[in-house]
Amino acid sequence: MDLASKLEKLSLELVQKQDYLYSVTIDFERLESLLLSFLNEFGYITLDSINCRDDLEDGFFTITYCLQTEERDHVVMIQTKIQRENASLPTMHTIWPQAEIMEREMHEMFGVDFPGHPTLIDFALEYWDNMPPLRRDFDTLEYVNSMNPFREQRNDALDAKEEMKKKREAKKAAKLKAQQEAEAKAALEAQNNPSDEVKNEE
Amino acid sequence: MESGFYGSSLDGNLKCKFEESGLANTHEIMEKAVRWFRSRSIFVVAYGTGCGAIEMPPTFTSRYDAERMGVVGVATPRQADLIILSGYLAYKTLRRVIRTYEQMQKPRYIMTLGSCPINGGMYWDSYNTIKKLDDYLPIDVSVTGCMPRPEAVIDGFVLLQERIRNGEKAGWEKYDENFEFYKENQKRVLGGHIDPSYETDWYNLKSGGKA
Amino acid sequence: MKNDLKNTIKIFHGPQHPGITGNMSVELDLLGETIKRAQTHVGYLHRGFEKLVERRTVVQAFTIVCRICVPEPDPNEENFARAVENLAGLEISEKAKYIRTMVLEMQRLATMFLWMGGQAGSIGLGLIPQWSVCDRDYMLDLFEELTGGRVYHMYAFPGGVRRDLPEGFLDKLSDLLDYYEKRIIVYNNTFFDNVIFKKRAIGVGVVNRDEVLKNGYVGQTMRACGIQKDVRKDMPYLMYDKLDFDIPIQQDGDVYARAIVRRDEMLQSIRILRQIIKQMPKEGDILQKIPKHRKFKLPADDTYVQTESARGAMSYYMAGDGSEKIRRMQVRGPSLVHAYTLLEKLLVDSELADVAMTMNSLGICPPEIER
Amino acid sequence: MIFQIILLIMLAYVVGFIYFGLYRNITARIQGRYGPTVYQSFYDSIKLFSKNNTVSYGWMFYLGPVIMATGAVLTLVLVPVFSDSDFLRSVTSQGNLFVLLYLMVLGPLGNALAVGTGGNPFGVMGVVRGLTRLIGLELPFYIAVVGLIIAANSSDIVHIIDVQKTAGLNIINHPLLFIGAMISMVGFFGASPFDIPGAPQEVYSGPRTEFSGKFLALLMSQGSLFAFAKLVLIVDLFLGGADSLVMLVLKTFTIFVAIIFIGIVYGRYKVEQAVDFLMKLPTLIAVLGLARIVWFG
Amino acid sequence: MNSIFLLLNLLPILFLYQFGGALHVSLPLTSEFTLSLIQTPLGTFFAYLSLISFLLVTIAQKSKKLACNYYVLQFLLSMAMLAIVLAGDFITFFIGWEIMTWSSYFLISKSNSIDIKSLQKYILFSLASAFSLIAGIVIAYSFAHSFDFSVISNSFKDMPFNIKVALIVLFSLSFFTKAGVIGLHYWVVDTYSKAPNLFSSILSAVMSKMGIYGLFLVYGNIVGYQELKMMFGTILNGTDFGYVLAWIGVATSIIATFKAITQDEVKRLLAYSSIAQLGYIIAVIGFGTTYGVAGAMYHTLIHTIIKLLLFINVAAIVAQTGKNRFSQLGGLIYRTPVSFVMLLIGIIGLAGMPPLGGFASKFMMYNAAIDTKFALILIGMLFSGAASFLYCYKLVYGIYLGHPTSKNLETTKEVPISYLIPQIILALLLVLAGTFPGAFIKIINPILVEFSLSTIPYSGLGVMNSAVGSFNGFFIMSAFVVFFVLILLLITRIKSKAKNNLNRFDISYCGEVPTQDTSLHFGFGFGTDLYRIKFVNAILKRSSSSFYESLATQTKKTSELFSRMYYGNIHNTMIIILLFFSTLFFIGVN
Repeated sequence: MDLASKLEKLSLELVQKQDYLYSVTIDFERLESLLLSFLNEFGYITLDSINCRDDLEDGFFTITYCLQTEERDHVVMIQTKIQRENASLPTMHTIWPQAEIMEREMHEMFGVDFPGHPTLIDFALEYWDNMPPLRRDFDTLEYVNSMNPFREQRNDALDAKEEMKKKREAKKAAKLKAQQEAEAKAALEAQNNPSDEVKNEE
Repeated sequence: MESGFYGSSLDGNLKCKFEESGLANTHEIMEKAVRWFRSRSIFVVAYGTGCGAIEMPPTFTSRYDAERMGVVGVATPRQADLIILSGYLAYKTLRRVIRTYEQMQKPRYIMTLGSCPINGGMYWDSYNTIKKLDDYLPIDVSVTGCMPRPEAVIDGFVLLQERIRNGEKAGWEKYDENFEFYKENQKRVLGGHIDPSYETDWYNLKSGGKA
Repeated sequence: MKNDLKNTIKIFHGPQHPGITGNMSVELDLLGETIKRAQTHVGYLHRGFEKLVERRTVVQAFTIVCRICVPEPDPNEENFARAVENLAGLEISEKAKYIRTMVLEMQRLATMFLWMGGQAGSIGLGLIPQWSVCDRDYMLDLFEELTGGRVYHMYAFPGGVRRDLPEGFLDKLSDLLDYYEKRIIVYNNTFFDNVIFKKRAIGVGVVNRDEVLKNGYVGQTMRACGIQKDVRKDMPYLMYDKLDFDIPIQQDGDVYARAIVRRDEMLQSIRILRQIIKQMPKEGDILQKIPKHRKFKLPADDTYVQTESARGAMSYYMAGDGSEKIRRMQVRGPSLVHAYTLLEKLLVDSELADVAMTMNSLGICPPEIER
Repeated sequence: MIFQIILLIMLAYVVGFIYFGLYRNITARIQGRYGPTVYQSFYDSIKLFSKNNTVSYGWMFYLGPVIMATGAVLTLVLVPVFSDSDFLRSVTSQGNLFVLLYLMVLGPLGNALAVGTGGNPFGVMGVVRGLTRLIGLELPFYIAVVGLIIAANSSDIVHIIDVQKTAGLNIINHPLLFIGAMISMVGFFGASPFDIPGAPQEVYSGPRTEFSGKFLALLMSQGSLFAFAKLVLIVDLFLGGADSLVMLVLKTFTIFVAIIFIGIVYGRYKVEQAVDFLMKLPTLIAVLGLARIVWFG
Repeated sequence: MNSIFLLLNLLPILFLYQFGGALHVSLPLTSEFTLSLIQTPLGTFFAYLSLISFLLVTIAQKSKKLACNYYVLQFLLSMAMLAIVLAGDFITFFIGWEIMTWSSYFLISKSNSIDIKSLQKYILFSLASAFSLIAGIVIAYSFAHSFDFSVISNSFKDMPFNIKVALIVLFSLSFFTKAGVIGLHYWVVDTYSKAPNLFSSILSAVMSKMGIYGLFLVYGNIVGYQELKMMFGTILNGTDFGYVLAWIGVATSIIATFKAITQDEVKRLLAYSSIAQLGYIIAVIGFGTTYGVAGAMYHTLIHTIIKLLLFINVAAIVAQTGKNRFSQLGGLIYRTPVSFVMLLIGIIGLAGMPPLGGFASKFMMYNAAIDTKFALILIGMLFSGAASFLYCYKLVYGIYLGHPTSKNLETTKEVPISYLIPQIILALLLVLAGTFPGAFIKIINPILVEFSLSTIPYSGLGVMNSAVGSFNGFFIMSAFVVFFVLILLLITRIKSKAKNNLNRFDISYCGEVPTQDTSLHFGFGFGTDLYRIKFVNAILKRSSSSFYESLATQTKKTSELFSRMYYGNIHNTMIIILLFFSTLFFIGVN
């Protein structure tokens, strides 16, 4: 891959993840310049998607730009890390028009700010006043319980966990009982036909 | 010209009992006949709200053909009797569905597909879908299946037709009777943003009248 | 920009509209019947799918993956399965690969028939939707036999497929393909060569070629502009590198060209399915054993998979974090870019009568945009 | 005379709705399905009549469908249904062909006022499309009608029928005029290439967007009266009128089936394409027929 | 002030009525010049037409505070028209014509929205028509040695052929400019739309009819239809001259109709529509058959009534709301219901719908075309009639239906009563003309006798019969009313709780909700899609203004050329001119 050699010059290391998938991790400052160089020099003209992964424990978002060349025979993922609190990314919509809608979605779902983005209006949620939903510290179950109550259980409703426990005990008990019966039967047979065993032994 | 040219303006008690409807205010046989005609021709509004909308084309086209029952799709809520809520309802969709439902003319019915409108179904823990449609809109017929087969949907139509023919109490009467209950729930879950959000007394809420 | 909207009226090609396939709305500013500005609105079907996946293990997520895109569930299942296999390093058997390829191509044919119904319905030709949806139904019967479900199959499980072929399935499939070959000739005469469809479709919704690759337009929109690119050929997965088929293209990039590209692709799918029926291995295990779903741990790694759906390249970004739950999964369907960047530009200065037809020919499927 | 009028309206109502029911059945059978019963239109109209509440935007909205129904009934009354018997002869002798031509447009224009008060932009766009399409539709039809008037040298329909008794049916003597008239008849019936005003996929059911309940029922039943009146007009002008009820039903149904089969196979034009098409070929055919009558006597 | 002039207008009507058609006054100026006023049936018809419309307009002007000289000029104008119409010889005719031009020029210049350019256009074209008129008169005098109509008409037969053609062309040109035929309509639209609101109703309804009167005078009395037939021969069974004239009229009406649909200003639409309706009259006037003349005459009457009604209605709305564009008006139906009903009756007449008078006049014209077998002319008329439905609906939708586009439209009150009285009278006239078309036959027969054409058989007040068929207006109107009431009763008997007067935003809008600032009024977008039809696009692209602008620049250049010749002293320029004319004279002599 001549791309690997080119990246050597920029002291970046190209990792091959799958047979058509390569990834490059860089730090945030050089992101925009690298994207432009990918577009102009290396011929990766198609921006396929901008993905964001929320690593709550380490306190940063991993942003992945997936680029493809004109032949579309492999995908290069450019990954970078930005800190979670008031994260902001350079907007790419002047270069790739489709980046506008991808950035609008990421703004609404993760709260990532894109200075200079024309339409940071709501993408899928209407009148949403809570924190951006796809961040990991937003607990969707607790939000759902507060917003609209579930249908009250049917009066003959059963709780799944107890039922499982009961079934396990019932199976264990049944196995136990079966063993005891087997022993009892065996013991019974042993009594009423001691002669057979003796016959077998002779 | 403020008061209506024909027909009285809304009197307080709008309990739309069956007797005050159209031709049916003569007597018993006439009422039964009108119920029979009503059951024989149902207009469904063209609104695929959820993922069950994929089963609507097969139901209304040549293989399963709901038109045999007299069930036809129409474009606008004004002309429709039945709205099919096919699957889960996001908050944004719920606003439009309430608007469409209230623009339909009585008697109007709601048919829901799958278990998502009943108890949240597969998206029980999603932050953007409602969990129990009964609080917001009265449901007449629920069809089981995720997504129900065209035969199940047509079975739903047949059940609805039977109910209309027997003259059972329909959803729209429930909606009129406890209108406040429904409006409160809607206001709570939609964060007060019920269309129309501007100041006109759209549904005569202030004057206690009904839709 | 503001002054040319001076005398326009605003209407919605809205969520409740017979001309919309699915549940989205396009806000139009009209001068007479010429569109001066179009804005797409989605979110009517948003169920926060990616949030749900984060709370579910692989097997639990598998059941709701196929409900992302309603007219065409199988590419989602295939993407999900392949992404999990990439992460967990599973290797699936030869027979499972053949079965998965067969299911993908069968679903592709069914979606093409549904598209044809929508396209003919948008110009008022009531006859074709009735026929094409009925033909699609015959394919759904085969799916029901194979996977147990008509629309949502939940069949391509990470590590293989969940059920083996019922015997006599392949002969039924080849009979259906013969029937389809005859039907496509009928559709040719009544729909593709229909005078009115030609007059309505030629020269409408023209996508200019040089921005196709840059803006990431995929599928028939790309191939109708003369760019011969297809994920099945460029980044072959499953058995596509062993099957020979070609990628039909057209040159002038309007609604009619996209329709002709779709018709040729149907013929190609039939050709692929015929080869699969011949080469399908008789025996071989179809599902690899994977540990219990509570203990099936995904490594802290991420991957990016692409599949060619009937409307274009659909790609999944998936990341695990060592626990049994999926850390992150992002879906990028073809409709996201088609509905926003392409549609809003295409509709300006076009007519209100062309909105339904253009949207259907771009293959826009609303649940895929906002999941 | 009053009793005959009521009888005619009932006949038109029943026959019109049965034709519409047959239309839905024939299209269903072509599409490979069973389709509703033949009496489905009756069920639909009675259900709509018996709706509990309707919505109206003031008195003009209320009067719109009424004007449209009046136009339909007036057209029906002025068309001589039976050629030789003096059924309603005293009425039909008052009006003549020009009155009918303009009555056919009076109803839709009256309804357009109600659509305007409704205030729905889709409704107005449907009306504008209907009127623009009318420019194209009227051309071949008027040429055919004018040709027949000049040929029979009288604009009274009964006279035209008598002329056909002696000189042979107009469909044989003036085939070109018949083709022109039939093409625009497809448009007047709203069959497929020209069903532009109420296109659901484009204009959200056009002029009928705001009508509900009993107004919609009134529009549907006046539609059946109007269709019957137009069919009888075509039969009178080109097929020499019908002397008995059986002949009337037979002839009108053949015309109706011809229109159905034209409509089934085609999609829908845009308005300007429809007017362009109508101004070129059908008008040329009709003008040739007209020139033959005017110049060669 | 207004009431005084109201009485003044009443006087001439009583004066004329008292004479009963036998007025004959002659005023000898010099030995051979006598000014004479004769009351011919044609003249009385047009006299009553103009006087009654002046009366109605003065009633309408009651609520406007107008200066005294405005009324004086208006009265002067009506007197001038009276002089034209009752003129017995060309001198009084020309005096009346000049006074009419000047008084109307001053009246137009009073409007606040007029600009110099359109005023110039008006006066230039009027002067051009006056010059061609005077040229015709001089030529006629040089042959007939008298200005009297009767003398000229019997000496007309033995004039040389090319002189006859010249006379007819000159007179027709002058009257065409007044009526606004397609080539010469350049001034019509600007003046009608920029004139003071109520005065433009007189302009369109009455002054253009003076052109029509002139055409009738020339073709009917002076030249005579038989003479026209002999001169130019006949085609099918109408005159050649009539065939050419008919094509001009049809072209005028088709082009003006499509131009009218795309106008956004209300009065420009009405201006184009009056050009179109006059196109009808001009098409039918040259047929030279009884039904041709009757159709033209009846349509003149109907057109005057309709245009007065529409212009007064629009003037009232513009006065009330201050807006005159469709994109700014809308939604006034329930705030000004009476004027809505009046406009509705007006457009039903304009479109030519059966129960009202508009249809009777169109019926007469269509029969005239069938009678003379001019089939293609008839198709042209029917085509432009079908296209006129569009601008009729635009007129009613743009102002009254739809949604109010500007804020103050929601609070406008009903139009003052002084505007409504003339409208109600005119609407009643229109309805009567529709129900009793036969009454008009009685009016027209004496005129036909005067033109020595066969009269129309009169059979009953309600029946209008013509060459190829007849229809009973009274029966159709009564049938319409009866059926209307029956169906209305049927509908109201079906008692279903109608929720009336819905909020104007409660429309089915694809699930979304329109708010205060969503624009829903389709007023501006009405004619914007017509350009997509190739035939209509060809019409809308071409406009006559480019031709006249180039003409204006040419004349400016040539005049500059001449002015450059004049430099320094006057003498040598005089010599040059003298030389020029002398050479001309020599050439001319031999």
